[in-house]
Amino acid sequence: MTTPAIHVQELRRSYRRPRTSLRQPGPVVEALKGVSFDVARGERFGIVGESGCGKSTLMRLLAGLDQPTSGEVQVEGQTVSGVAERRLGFLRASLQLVFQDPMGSLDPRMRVRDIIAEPLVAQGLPNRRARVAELLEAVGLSPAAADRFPHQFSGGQRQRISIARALAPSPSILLADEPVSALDVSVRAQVLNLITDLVGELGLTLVFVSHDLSVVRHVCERVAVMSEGEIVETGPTQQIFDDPQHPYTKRLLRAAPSMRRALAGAGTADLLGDAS
Amino acid sequence: MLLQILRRTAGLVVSLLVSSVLVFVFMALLPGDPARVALGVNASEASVAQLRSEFGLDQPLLTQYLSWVGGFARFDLGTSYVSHVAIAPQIVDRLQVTLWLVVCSMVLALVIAVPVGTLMALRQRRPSGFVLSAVSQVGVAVPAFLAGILLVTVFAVKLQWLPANGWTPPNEGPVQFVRQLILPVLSLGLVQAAVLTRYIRSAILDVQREDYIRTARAKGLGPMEALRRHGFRNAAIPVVTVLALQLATLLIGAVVVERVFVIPGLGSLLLDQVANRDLIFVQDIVMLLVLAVLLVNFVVDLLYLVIDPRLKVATR
Amino acid sequence: MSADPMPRPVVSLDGPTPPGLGVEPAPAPAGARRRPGASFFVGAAIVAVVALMALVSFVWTPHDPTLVDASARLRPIGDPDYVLGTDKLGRDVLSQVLVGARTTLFVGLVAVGLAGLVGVPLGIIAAMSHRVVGEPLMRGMDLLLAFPALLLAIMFSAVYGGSTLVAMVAIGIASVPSFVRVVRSGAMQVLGTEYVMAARAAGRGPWAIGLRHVLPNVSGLVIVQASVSFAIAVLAEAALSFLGFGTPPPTPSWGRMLQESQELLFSAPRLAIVPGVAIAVAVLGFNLLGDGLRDHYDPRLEDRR
Amino acid sequence: MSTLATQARPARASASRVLDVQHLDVRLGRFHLLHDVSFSIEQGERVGLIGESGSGKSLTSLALLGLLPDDAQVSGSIRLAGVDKDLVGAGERDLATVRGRDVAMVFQEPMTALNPTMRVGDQVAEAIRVHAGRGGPDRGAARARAVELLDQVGLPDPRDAARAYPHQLSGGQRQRVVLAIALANDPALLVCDEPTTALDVTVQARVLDLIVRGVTARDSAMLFITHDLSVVATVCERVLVMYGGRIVEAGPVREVFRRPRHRYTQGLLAASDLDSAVPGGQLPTIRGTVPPAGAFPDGCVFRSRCDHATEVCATDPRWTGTDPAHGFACHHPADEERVP
Amino acid sequence: AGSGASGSGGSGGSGGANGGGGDTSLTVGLVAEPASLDFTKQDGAAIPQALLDNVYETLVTVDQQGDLKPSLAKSWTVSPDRRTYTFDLVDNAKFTDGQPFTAKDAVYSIEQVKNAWTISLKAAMDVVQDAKALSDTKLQVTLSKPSNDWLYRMSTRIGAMMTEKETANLATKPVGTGPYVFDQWRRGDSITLKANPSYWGKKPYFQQVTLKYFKDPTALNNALLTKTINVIGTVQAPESLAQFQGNGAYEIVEGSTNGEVLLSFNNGKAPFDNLKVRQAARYAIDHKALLDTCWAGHGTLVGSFVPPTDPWYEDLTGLYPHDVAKAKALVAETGVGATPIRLRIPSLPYAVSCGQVVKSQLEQAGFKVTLDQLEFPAVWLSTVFKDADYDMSIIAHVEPRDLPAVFGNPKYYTRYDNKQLQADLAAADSGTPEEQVTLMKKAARELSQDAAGDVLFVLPNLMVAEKGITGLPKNAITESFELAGLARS
Ligand SMILES: Nc1ncnc2c1ncn2[C@@H]1O[C@H](COP(=O)(O)OP(=O)(O)OP(=O)(O)O)[C@@H](O)[C@H]1O
Ligand SMILES: Nc1ncnc2c1ncn2[C@@H]1O[C@H](COP(=O)(O)OP(=O)(O)OP(=O)(O)O)[C@@H](O)[C@H]1O
Ligand SMILES: [Mg+2]
Ligand SMILES: [Mg+2]
Repeated sequence: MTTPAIHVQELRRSYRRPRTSLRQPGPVVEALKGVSFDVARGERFGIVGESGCGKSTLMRLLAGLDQPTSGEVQVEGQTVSGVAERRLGFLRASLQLVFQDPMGSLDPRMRVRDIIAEPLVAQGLPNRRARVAELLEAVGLSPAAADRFPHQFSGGQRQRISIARALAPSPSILLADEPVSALDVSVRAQVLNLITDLVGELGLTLVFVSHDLSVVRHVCERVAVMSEGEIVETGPTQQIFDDPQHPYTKRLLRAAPSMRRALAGAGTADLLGDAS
Repeated sequence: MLLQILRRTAGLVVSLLVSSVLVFVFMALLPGDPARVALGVNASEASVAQLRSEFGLDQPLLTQYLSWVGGFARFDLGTSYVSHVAIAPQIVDRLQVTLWLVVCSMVLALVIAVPVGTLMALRQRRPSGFVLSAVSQVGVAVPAFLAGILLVTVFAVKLQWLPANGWTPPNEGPVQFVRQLILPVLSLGLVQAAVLTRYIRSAILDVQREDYIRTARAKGLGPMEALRRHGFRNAAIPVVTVLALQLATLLIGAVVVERVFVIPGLGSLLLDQVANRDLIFVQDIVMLLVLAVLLVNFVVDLLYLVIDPRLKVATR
Repeated sequence: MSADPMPRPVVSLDGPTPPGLGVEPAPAPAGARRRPGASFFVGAAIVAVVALMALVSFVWTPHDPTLVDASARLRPIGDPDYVLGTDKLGRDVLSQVLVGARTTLFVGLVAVGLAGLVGVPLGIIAAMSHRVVGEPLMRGMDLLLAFPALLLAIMFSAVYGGSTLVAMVAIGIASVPSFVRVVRSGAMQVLGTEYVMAARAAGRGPWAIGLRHVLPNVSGLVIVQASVSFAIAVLAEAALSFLGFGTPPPTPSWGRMLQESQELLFSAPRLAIVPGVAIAVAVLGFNLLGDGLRDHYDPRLEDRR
Repeated sequence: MSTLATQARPARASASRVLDVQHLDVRLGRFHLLHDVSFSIEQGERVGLIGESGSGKSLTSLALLGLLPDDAQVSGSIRLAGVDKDLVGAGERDLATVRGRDVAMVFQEPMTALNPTMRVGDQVAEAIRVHAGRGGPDRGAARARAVELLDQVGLPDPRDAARAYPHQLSGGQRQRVVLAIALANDPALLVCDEPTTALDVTVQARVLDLIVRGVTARDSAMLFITHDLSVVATVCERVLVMYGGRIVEAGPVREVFRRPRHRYTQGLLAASDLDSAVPGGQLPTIRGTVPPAGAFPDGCVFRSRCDHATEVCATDPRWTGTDPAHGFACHHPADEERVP
Repeated sequence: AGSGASGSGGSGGSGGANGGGGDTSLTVGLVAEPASLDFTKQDGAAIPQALLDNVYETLVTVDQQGDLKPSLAKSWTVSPDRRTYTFDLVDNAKFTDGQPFTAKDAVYSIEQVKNAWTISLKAAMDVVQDAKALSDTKLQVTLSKPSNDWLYRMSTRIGAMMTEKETANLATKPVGTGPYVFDQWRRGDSITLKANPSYWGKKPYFQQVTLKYFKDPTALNNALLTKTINVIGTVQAPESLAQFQGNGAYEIVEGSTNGEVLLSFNNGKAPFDNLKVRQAARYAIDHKALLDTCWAGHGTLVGSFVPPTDPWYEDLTGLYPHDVAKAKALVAETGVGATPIRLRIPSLPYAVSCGQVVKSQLEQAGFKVTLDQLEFPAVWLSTVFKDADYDMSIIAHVEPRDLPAVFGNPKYYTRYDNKQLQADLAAADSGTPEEQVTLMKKAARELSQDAAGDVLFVLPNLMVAEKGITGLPKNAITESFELAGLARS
């Protein structure tokens, strides 16, 4: 087997809250409590879990935007954790991010052209103009979009810009942190189609974070279920959905309302697990 | 909570020490030898030297600083270089005067600004709100001393309703005290009211946009009622800050109005002593003003702990 | 998230100063960018007029504003030679008002320029390195806030002699904390956004982020703060001139014209009214402009979809 | 209170009709935001209102509580059972007595819907006392009742919880407090505007369950706004589909979701149905995005995004169906047989 | 002799009968508040203005005509060598703490000036060789050389008679033999004096006099307009007199002072060490226009450094008439127009106002002038007065008979070193009174011709009072504001 695209070993990250009492130091929040997993090249890997379980923290560590308390992150065989940000050039070229908030992830004072070109500028890549035009076309935006500002676009279009920016340096890995959570269903479908298309065409490795099980199921081949800073269950998507092992996974699956079940007569009581 | 108080107290002490050094160093830079100014230009070197040693001006700066700070801590503010009398009672005297003026003006400002600011916010899109807003904008743009001059011209000189200026301590002539206080309090208070009105208006507008006001209205509270029960306390947080800061800075800021109305307040005292180059006196007044600002901020910080329960536990 | 839960006023107030607030939240149709409102246009117009007066005064004034002419003392408004009359030294009031606009702008530019040049970088640095540099810096700013502008101006004038520049440097220094606060909290917000995260992921270094992302995105706040501080500086100059610490003669200044007009308040009230109105209108203009810009830039009002 | 004496419902409406909205039109500034919205809700009925962002759902709910901005121009009629005045055009004082008593609301954002400086128990008690009038419970009794309500909405340790400030509670807990406030006076109608959008699925499940139980226990009617179709399917019996400030389709959930007739409903359902899509494959979409206010086309509002639009769509589509509660407005409705 | 603040108060002369009814308390509005009450250690004109002749008395005093007349000394004789003075003192004067005033107190007072005083004015006492009490009422003072000036100076603050017992309280509770007792000082506001019930001389009409201080001339005017005060002791804004003129409720007193407003030149260095430059400046100034614009036409044009109330006064305005052409020619000749002249003025109303006029007028004659306003007293005193770091300045010299002090001492800030003039002044001081007048006239003319400075004008004594206040002195030619003579009709 070749080196995995991403290798995560016993990753921990804790935050210290400010102290509230004279006697004790501030409480420590363990956002990640020893997470390990591998993502193979070309794999579409999903991470699901509820709010605050540490998904975004994990993403930041993968992207080298934060340092773990302990543990290791390797991307394409190279260590990312503990490396100073300015020495992460290799990572910037091979791994890019798409965020949740379609407005908040685009600098409102920059033109779309500059936004998309930013990774190119930062990494000193040539032919920016042509590349920007190429990317705009790839995400289904007109070339005229390059001269406009983010606020002149709808949520779905902004997410396309965000994706274009992520693809600019031709990365091999794409991290997507809840990329469709803020979108309407109709637009969500458009963006999901775009992501799956691009990932397929470019042969990208995709790490896709979401709290929405049905989305992960649609997009990913393999999925990790996170709860309170830990991965409680990992496996092929279909298997996890059809035959969840961990009680948390079961509860999560049951709690998600489903059109099919509802039309079959399920009510709110059926969403609740035995646990509650 | 206790931790918060302790932390802020420690902060206050450090700030005071640092500012005392700043004030001292700054004063040491003042040109014009205080002894020479006190003695007149033709004084002999000998008599200047004598006065310098009398006031310890020939000591090393560090010694001078320590003895000053030490004295300040015991509220022994020393003796004036110029008039040779104790400083503390004079400052207390002047401070009382300024406090009357400032506190009365702030009360007046509040009495005007709270209802008017609220009304402006509630009537934001109606003509009455627009008119009030315009009036307050103009009020903010008028320097307080100009307002004072206009008030004197109209109410004292032309109409002869009130004295143009002067100051009588309340215990020496309560009626005269009040009559003399009215115009200065008006000129300071009206301008402050204009300033405060705009803060209150915007604080109320901010609060009104909050979801919890909508929740309150959805409960069945009328707009005023919702504002009264849920808005004011939350709006109070930014307003109290401004109010406190204004109060503290007005101790010196009132000087222009003191000048117009010939009121022997703290600001005027400072100007006189700067002119006299009564170094130690100036130093004491400046330090006192700084102390006042820091103390007021300290109190406001504590007040926040009371107003805003979120701050009791420092979660963020 | 900002580590500064305490709401602090944006301006430090010395006596009568314009408010730092004045948000005019009009409902914005989501998606549509807000257009500046009436207060912006009125404010901008007033400021433009002041600027124009100052510019015109460089090339033309009806008379030499400092020329004393005993034969033309105390001419009334509407005099054929002197549109706004003359003062007790026989100087043309209109010319002085025109040149005074220069002083007013100078005053504001010095104070605001200084506060901005010092405050904006400090604010950004405080936000970007907020544990190491930021915290001590902000404590320092709190301390500076304890020295009211007027107090600083008096102390500075005593040390360095009373001049417009000295007074305005003092006012500028006193305004630094407000700039630092505003910029820092704005910068903290910007630094917490996903686009900064994206820029880091793209490989941008801290300098580029500070310059390309933080600075442009706090510029709105800075402009608002600047126009409010401008108004404060103009008022402060008037107050200082009244106290004798402001612009020294013979430089024409509205504050000093007002102060000089005092003794003639009864016989020639126009001499007080003209500069008084000029000051009030200019301050009003800057305040309105600030309010208008604030509406325009208020992040809460921007594009909520 | 005296102005709004309880009265027999108008004869035509069935005895159990709680809400009757007729030809509701809302304009704000130069935008015409709601067009001729008519619907009604019976006692004990749970009705869903769905549509994409910007289609006018929140405006409708705010209109029901008379909480539209001051400068909104509203026409049409909104009648509530037990209230003898039309809520459209009613004065602020009349509306205030209705709000919270006859119609209550649960808002989307539990983080901000509560006053941060007031204990949550007091906020619930306030909702009780506002409408209690003179003979109502005193402060203590109201507090006790508040604790009871907090217990009913499933807050653990309701007594302690009542003394907490909002920031000390989690998002789900806060939303339960909001629910307790809404249910405090047993309102005839509960309006929920995306009450669980900000919550996690497991928490959402519990809150949804509590809402449904709360309204069932009180036999209240409910208008439930969301853009999550499966939530509507789970919670509601009937659904209204809104687009461009109009109701484009209405009917029982099972019918509408199984056999959507309006092309918009059809597209929405298809796009959200990830379960039946091929994993990793293409999803059906609606092209384009919701236009901003004022930019909807005339005639059929959906025609700018509809694959079936023809020239005839430039004219207003007729409402097809027996009554406002059941039907659609589309020139080219989907085939009745198609089941998604 | 330091140059004091603008215009001093008036001095009460004789007269002012205790007549008429009405209130026996009076409030006088003044401008400069003293910084201390101790004029032995603190310079400044405000302290003697309040205390001299009211609380403290001197052996001799000066009348409205500028002549010496008896006070605590009933009479005096001068020895033929003009060095020994024998004073015959009044026998019924008492200090307000109850002790009688005797020749011993006079000796003590004179010796204190020589030994304990620190202000520069004490130098006038240096000439005293010896003072002794011949009896309780006989005082003999021997000078080291004859000096007309000494006796004159004995009418100023250095001649104030004090008692040894109260030396410690000079700053807080001055005690003298005068018609008034110091009552209280509300700092920043006012000083209150009460009539001395056991005064040896004629009892004053007003039982209580409050001296109220106003930094702002407009406030001072308003105070009179609203009856907060009864008298404006010094009008600081002559333009504002208009509002009192033609109003029956007020009376305006206009007289002279000995405050010469001097446009001083730094004679010690270029360019004003050049006579032609000085002359150019004098020709450039249009004194009439200047007086009209900056002091509303009130005041006297004199043309020399002698006020009209001095015995050796001569109108010398004709020496340098306003002549721009001549001025321009001189400017061109000397090339002084090439470099800017620093006109460094104190921040005092008359100086600020005149400074701008002077600047404008000089510039019309081809000078280049930069106007610096220096804070008064601190900065102006140290920069101009002490270090002579200036080219021109404007200040009112308000001390009486101060020509020798200002131009007789080359170290003085005018840096005027003229040996002939110095000799003349010395001779005048030691000569007979007649010789004194002749020699002083000569000196004044010489000074004016040499353009050692330009006296812009002599400050007027301007007072405004409620109708019915009598006894206000027309001229203010002493250091004091004498209150005893005031009454209400
Ligand atoms: N900078 C920080 N300081 C302190 N605590 C933090 C910080 N960042 C994250 N946390 C805490 O770490 C935990 C995990 O946070 P994270 O943002 O990774 O969650 P998440 O799964 O992405 O949640 P969400 O779905 O809400 O985005 C949370 O409890 C959070 O409060
Ligand atoms: N105060 C207002 N002034 C002008 N337009 C408004 C105002 N409030 C809402 N709108 C517009 O009305 C339309 C409907 O808004 P509404 O909030 O009802 O949508 P929604 O269906 O609730 O959407 P969401 O799912 O985002 O909550 C939108 O286009 C919005 O921009
Ligand atoms: Mg997250
Ligand atoms: Mg909505």
